[in-house]
Amino acid sequence: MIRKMIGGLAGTGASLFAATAAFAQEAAPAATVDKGDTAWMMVSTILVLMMILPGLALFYGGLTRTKNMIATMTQIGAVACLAMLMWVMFGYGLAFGPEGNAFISWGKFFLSGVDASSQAATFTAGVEIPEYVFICFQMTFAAITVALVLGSVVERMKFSAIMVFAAVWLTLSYFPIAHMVWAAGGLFFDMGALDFAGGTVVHINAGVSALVACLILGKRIGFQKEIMAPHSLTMTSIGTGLLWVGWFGFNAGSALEANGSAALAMINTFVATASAGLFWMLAERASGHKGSALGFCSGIIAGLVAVTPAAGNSGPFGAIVLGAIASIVCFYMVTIVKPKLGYDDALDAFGIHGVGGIIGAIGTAVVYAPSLGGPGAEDYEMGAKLVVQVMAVATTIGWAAIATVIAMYVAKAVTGLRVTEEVEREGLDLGEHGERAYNY
Amino acid sequence: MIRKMIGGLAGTGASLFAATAAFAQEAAPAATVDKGDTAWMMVSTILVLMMILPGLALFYGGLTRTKNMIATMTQIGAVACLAMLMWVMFGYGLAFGPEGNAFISWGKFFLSGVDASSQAATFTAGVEIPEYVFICFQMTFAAITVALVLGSVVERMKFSAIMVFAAVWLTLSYFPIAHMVWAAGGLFFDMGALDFAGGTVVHINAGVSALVACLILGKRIGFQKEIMAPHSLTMTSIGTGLLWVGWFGFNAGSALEANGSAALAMINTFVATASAGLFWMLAERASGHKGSALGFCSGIIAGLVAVTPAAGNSGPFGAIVLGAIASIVCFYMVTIVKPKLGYDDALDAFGIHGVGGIIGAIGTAVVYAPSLGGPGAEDYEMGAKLVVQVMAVATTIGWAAIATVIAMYVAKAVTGLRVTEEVEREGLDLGEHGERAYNY
Amino acid sequence: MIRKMIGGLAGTGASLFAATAAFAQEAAPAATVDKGDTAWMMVSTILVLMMILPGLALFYGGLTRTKNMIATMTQIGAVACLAMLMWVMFGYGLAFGPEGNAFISWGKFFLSGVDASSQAATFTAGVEIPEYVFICFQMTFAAITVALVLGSVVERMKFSAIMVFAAVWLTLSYFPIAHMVWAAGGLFFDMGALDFAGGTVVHINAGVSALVACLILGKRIGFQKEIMAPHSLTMTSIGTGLLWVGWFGFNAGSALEANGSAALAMINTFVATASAGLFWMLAERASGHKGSALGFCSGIIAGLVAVTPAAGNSGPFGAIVLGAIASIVCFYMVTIVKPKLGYDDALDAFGIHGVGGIIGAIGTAVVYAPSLGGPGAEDYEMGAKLVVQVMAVATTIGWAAIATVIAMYVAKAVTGLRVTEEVEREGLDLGEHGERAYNY
Amino acid sequence: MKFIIAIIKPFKLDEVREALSALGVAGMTVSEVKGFGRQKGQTEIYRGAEYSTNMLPKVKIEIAASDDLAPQIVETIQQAASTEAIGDGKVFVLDLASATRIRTGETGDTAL
Amino acid sequence: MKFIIAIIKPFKLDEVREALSALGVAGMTVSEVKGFGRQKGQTEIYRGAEYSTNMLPKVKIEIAASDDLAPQIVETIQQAASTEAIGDGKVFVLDLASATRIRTGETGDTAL
Amino acid sequence: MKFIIAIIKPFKLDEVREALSALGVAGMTVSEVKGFGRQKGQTEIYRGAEYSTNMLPKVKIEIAASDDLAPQIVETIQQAASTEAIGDGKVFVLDLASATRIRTGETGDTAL
Ligand SMILES: Nc1ncnc2c1ncn2[C@@H]1O[C@H](COP(=O)(O)OP(=O)(O)O)[C@@H](O)[C@H]1O
Ligand SMILES: Nc1ncnc2c1ncn2[C@@H]1O[C@H](COP(=O)(O)OP(=O)(O)O)[C@@H](O)[C@H]1O
Ligand SMILES: Nc1ncnc2c1ncn2[C@@H]1O[C@H](COP(=O)(O)OP(=O)(O)O)[C@@H](O)[C@H]1O
Repeated sequence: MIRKMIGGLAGTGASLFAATAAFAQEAAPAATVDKGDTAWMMVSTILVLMMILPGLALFYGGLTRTKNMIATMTQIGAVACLAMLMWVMFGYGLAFGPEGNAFISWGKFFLSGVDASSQAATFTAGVEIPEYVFICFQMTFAAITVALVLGSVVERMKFSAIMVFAAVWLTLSYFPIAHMVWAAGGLFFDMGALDFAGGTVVHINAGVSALVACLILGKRIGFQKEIMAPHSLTMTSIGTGLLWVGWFGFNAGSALEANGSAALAMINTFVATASAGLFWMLAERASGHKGSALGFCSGIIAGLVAVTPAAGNSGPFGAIVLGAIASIVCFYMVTIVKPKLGYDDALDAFGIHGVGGIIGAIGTAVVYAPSLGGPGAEDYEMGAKLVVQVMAVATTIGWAAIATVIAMYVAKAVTGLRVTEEVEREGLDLGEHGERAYNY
Repeated sequence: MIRKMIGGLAGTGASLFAATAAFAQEAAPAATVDKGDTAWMMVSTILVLMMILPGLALFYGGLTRTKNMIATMTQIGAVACLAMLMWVMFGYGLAFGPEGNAFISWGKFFLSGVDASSQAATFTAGVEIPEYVFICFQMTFAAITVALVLGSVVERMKFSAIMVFAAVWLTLSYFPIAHMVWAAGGLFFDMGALDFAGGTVVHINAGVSALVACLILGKRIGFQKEIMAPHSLTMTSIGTGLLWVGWFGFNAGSALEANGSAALAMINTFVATASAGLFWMLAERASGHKGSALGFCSGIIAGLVAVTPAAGNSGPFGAIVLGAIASIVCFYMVTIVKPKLGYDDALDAFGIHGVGGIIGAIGTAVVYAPSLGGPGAEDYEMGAKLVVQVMAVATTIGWAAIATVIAMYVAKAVTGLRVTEEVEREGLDLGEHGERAYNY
Repeated sequence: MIRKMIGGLAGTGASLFAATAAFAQEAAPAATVDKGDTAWMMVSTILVLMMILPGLALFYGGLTRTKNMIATMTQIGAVACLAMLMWVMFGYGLAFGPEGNAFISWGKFFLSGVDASSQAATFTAGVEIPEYVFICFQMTFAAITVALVLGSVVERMKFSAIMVFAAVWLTLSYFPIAHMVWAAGGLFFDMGALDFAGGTVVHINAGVSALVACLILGKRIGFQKEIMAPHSLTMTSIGTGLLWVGWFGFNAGSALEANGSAALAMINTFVATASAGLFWMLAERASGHKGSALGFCSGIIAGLVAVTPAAGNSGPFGAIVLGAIASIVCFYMVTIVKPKLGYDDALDAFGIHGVGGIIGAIGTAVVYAPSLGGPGAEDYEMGAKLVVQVMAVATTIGWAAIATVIAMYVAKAVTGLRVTEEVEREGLDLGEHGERAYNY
Repeated sequence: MKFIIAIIKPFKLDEVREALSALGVAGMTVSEVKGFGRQKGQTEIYRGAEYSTNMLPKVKIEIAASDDLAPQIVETIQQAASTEAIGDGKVFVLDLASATRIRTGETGDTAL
Repeated sequence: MKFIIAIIKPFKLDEVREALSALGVAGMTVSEVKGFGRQKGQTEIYRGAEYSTNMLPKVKIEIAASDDLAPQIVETIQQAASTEAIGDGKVFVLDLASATRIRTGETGDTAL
Repeated sequence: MKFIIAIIKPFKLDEVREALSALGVAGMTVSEVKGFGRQKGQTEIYRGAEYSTNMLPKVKIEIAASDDLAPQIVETIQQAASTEAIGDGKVFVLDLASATRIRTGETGDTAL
């Protein structure tokens, strides 16, 4: 059995538990693995995979035009695969390696020293899970995050450019930020930032990167002129359902145990989402339109994003309010602000993941308060925590933006970045992959 | 740790265990939570969500015409969200609150007093699960039940009317019947009615309500004149598969533990369903037609419905026979009786959930017999149990019918109930939501 | 509690553990059931069902032409149902019965003597799971294997012929081979063949049978003349995602416990697959074409097939290499060799499951070596194991081929095997089931 | 012979077909089209992107008919397809130079 | 010039195209249509609701051709598309007043 | 009256419609078609099966117009739809014998 000092020490979740966990790590002589935890964490890992394929692939794919459907799905699948391979080669080492500083770690490259009997700590003293499970669980987070970024650049970016971008971006943005948030010794972790399941590292990171990437890439031909209606809201709806289902692996899995904390994350992931789904439709009605199916789906995602950092850090009614607020703000962002600013974040990766993530991260400091039904201690100081949260958010935004600029320009240098006008018109399915999504 | 006297005392399942559970509740000083149970119940809860979104949304949506696809999916999603919010506000209290009588309970409104360390009893003395998990599991049952009702009223009922109907119906029909069936002290629970996973409260309740609702609402324009073929049996088939997969959460999850009783429910949910799927196709052949894909899917659902009350209350071969009978009866009901009666239960919510549920509830008293391989005790008296089952069924039918009448007329008063003829012709997707499901 | 001597003694997986398990079986007086294991195995079982419906149904269905979509999906569903019923009647007895020889077992027909309290052994001494769970888990393997075979014969074989074929084939091919591989006392099991999750019994068996079946059945009208492009790569992609997700039940579930061995199988099932998905696209590029979406999906499946026998028998980097090799070989087989040979394996059941399965089975003997990061013991002799693996593969090929010939000719005698030319042209959806998959 | 092209509202197809049947018109060819005209379409909105096309789903019917029958066909369609609301569509008549039945090679009126 | 409209069985499209190619016809426009005629369609049943339309999938080919070539085109189509079974379809010929190639603005026979 | 049939590249539809609107053409009927011609299509490959059809997606516009307006319509389409690349399409003009507005029964130019 291999014990690790940094990586795996504390996996994911509310860092307030960290001190306890760290303490236990040294004191407890015989950490045990509960098969119930192992079962739950394997399930959670699988659920996050289902979020990517087919979940996100359908959610995003349905929103594109027919001619780009299969290209979008394949981009998502391929960057996820790339992330998995990079993760076991060096990503895990950079994020959760045994040696390191506030920004990055190292060691355990190519999973050296890890085998089927290795264990990783949880937040409870003396409770561990198989390290391979921890590695897999975290691997799926890397995979979905890079896939989320693609939401802003679909329908015009070369497949090869996407692969190069993904490789650079994971290395410069995801692995370090994951280290900062989740590894003991990481910058945000040591600041005590609250991020139960990855609001910062997944959603703000992906959302901001998506915004920067689409600004560099430029708009789609015909943007705001031609009709670019979603080719299949049916697919988007299926994707929405699967994302919600899978998100329980994301959020409740981030407890790392099958316990009351996971149960709290679960109930919040239900009610915040339900609230957000309905509130987006209400916001549509309030602004004089019909409540729409895509609005419902968008609200669901906004709620899931917002509740991610708060999942185990809020009471159910705090989560309901948080979901509602995130939904309404994202609605205005996506339907009113974006068209005015005129950037082409094709599938609103920034508008929902970026904006929803920021609201969630900051809102978590609020709903954490015991006076609002949150699980914070009696002496919880909201003001101080708000400052910490804002600092973590701001750092993430800056870091992600810079990393994205580098990754996009590397991709441009290597591949040329954008498909030709002809391919863009004809669709990436035919032009980049030589196929049609549908041959009815 | 909070102990509850009624709600959560006994969650779901074969009420014969109730006496034991109740006894244990008082005696056992230190109830423990097994992480294996917690993991299993979290998975089961997630599976029931997957039944709704995307499962039922696809099953129902595929059966509608193209122009109503996304409206149908959104109706299902939105009432499910509404049910979740109502559940944590007062539904849980009305069904499983600490105080109450045979028809309803109260207390624990807004989940007061529940936190991450609260526990809920199972059927085994001294074994508990986190109460949040129990709340979530039961929450998904409320959500799917109200969504099932919509099967009869799609393609013509206003979205706003559906939301009003759902709110009233959940309050008047679902919460009380859930209390009667599953809470210790509830009417059917105390009668000793057998209902492992909700044949009465979910399927009979939803099916009968669907029938009453569509009678009040009236037929679709062009019913039995125009072609109303399912727009995508592909979607219906996907939905069927996901419903079957998710139903294991429903049925095996109703054991509340990861134990032999869950395993029994699992094997029955496999074989009854397999039998029912094939027997519907055989019934089609026997009546001179081709065995059809929709027939296969319909049989699968009929089998799942029928085995719901019997899941842990039957041996596998009893379940196979029960599935076959339910399938054949539903086949005749849907293809021969319904067209003659001429009511427009658009997606056969009554024909399959209502009829299949009644057969399942009554049949459970038969297959429970040890002489037929069921888990009943040696001295099991089938006749007496049959009377109990019939009484529970009859009461549910009456209660649901009355609640539905009230809910539909409230919805009519508030919203007008039906879309205009123009919207109905053009489709609810455009008319109610301003979208098209497909823009190929 | 019922203890069994052969069936259930050792369920699935690396037979090297067998000695230990067998020993423990006799010595251990009080085998216990861990609820974490039970939860995990129930989840795994459900995941394998999801692989079939909707997973495989979509993967295969999307590859067919529109006019055969729903027929393909229904064929898969119906043979799976048939397999489930046959399994509980006599399949389990033939494969895991209490009495038997190297080729077949008997006893426990109609699950006699099994009830909710029966237990089945795992690979760890003193650790058991509910026997119903073991029965269900194995049942899903039988169901998916027969469904896989259909990949070569779709679009032209009668529904009735498929049902007859399935019944005979399961009896003659699947049940005996499952016994040989997985039951203590089975031929391959006693040879010490490595097959963690069914590379031989599932993939080689299905793939070879598919090849033989399509040779007997003949080509589709218009094969290599008319356009037979997949009607919906979207559906195929969804199916691919669900197959990957479900495959964790298949592979990690085959550990029979929620332990480190399952965790190893899990990480391998991630990385081998990711590698294979990308390497297929690279192989396409290397041969002068665009990397395609269908190529990506095909690579995913090839990787999953190849890693099946190796899942718990390899280190992650051995798995990555194995996935890459399988992907490249299957690519050449499917795109270059097959068109030359000119047989009509419509959906490449042989090209991917057969070929990938053989590479996986033989490759497992290589990656098992501790020098390559595998879990083999220090004194592992690769040469000897290679001989064993080749023998197991060769026997499976021969056995499956003969069984398929018999099953196809029985089906021909009873039903006539092929649909009329007219039905084939018009599509099996209309001709065999009287429906259209899509009525847009 | 005449070649008649009618653009109608989709839900009127069945009524038109029945009326034509009654007239003895056995064959016709139908396709789905989009129509632009005076009738305005629904506005669709997807996340703030508003599309208010007046491209509306219509059905096109093509009928080859003998010179005698053509006027009655036009009239029948006009009556059966009318809802007296905007967007009901048009009937166009072109001269048809020849018609051949593929199965038999027959030409002229008997080919219809 | 002539404007030829042929309605054929979908699976005959490739054969017809090849035959026309051999004749030197380079361009044509194809669409999916539904045909009503003597040929009867399959009955579909969905949960007891029986639909026996005789609306059958057909393919429509449109070809603008010079007056010289038109008769040969009609004959070629008629032969290539025939299965001698009911429902093989029709070939209609209309007079074409003018043709313009969009790319170049050429008109008349050279535009085809 | 004339019956104008134009085959154009799909992404040109909006431009053509706007140009025709400016000309005062209020109504038209549009359908999706596949075109064969000189323009070559993309090659598709599915697991080694290569399909290189030159069947390309096009849009067909049908407009009934008065004799006066017809020439201008043809010219406008030709200009708006041109990309000067192969595959831009064609405009065909046929004589239209009669036109009827279903809603009102009006015929002739006023029906358009
Ligand atoms: N000039 C035209 N040429 C071809 N089709 C036309 C023309 N004008 C109208 N149409 C078709 O007729 C349909 C109905 O026309 P519209 O102007 O909306 O109403 P109405 O027929 O009642 O005057 C249109 O949607 C279009 O398909
Ligand atoms: N009068 C007509 N006008 C236009 N299309 C027709 C007409 N009659 C038949 N068709 C088309 O030709 C197809 C074949 O006609 P049908 O009567 O079934 O067989 P056949 O051509 O062998 O006589 C029909 O499906 C329809 O599309
Ligand atoms: N003789 C024809 N009859 C009908 N349609 C034609 C004919 N020739 C071409 N077309 C249509 O015009 C489109 C463009 O023709 P093509 O030869 O590719 O290019 P271009 O119009 O630039 O010469 C074709 O795809 C087809 O739809």
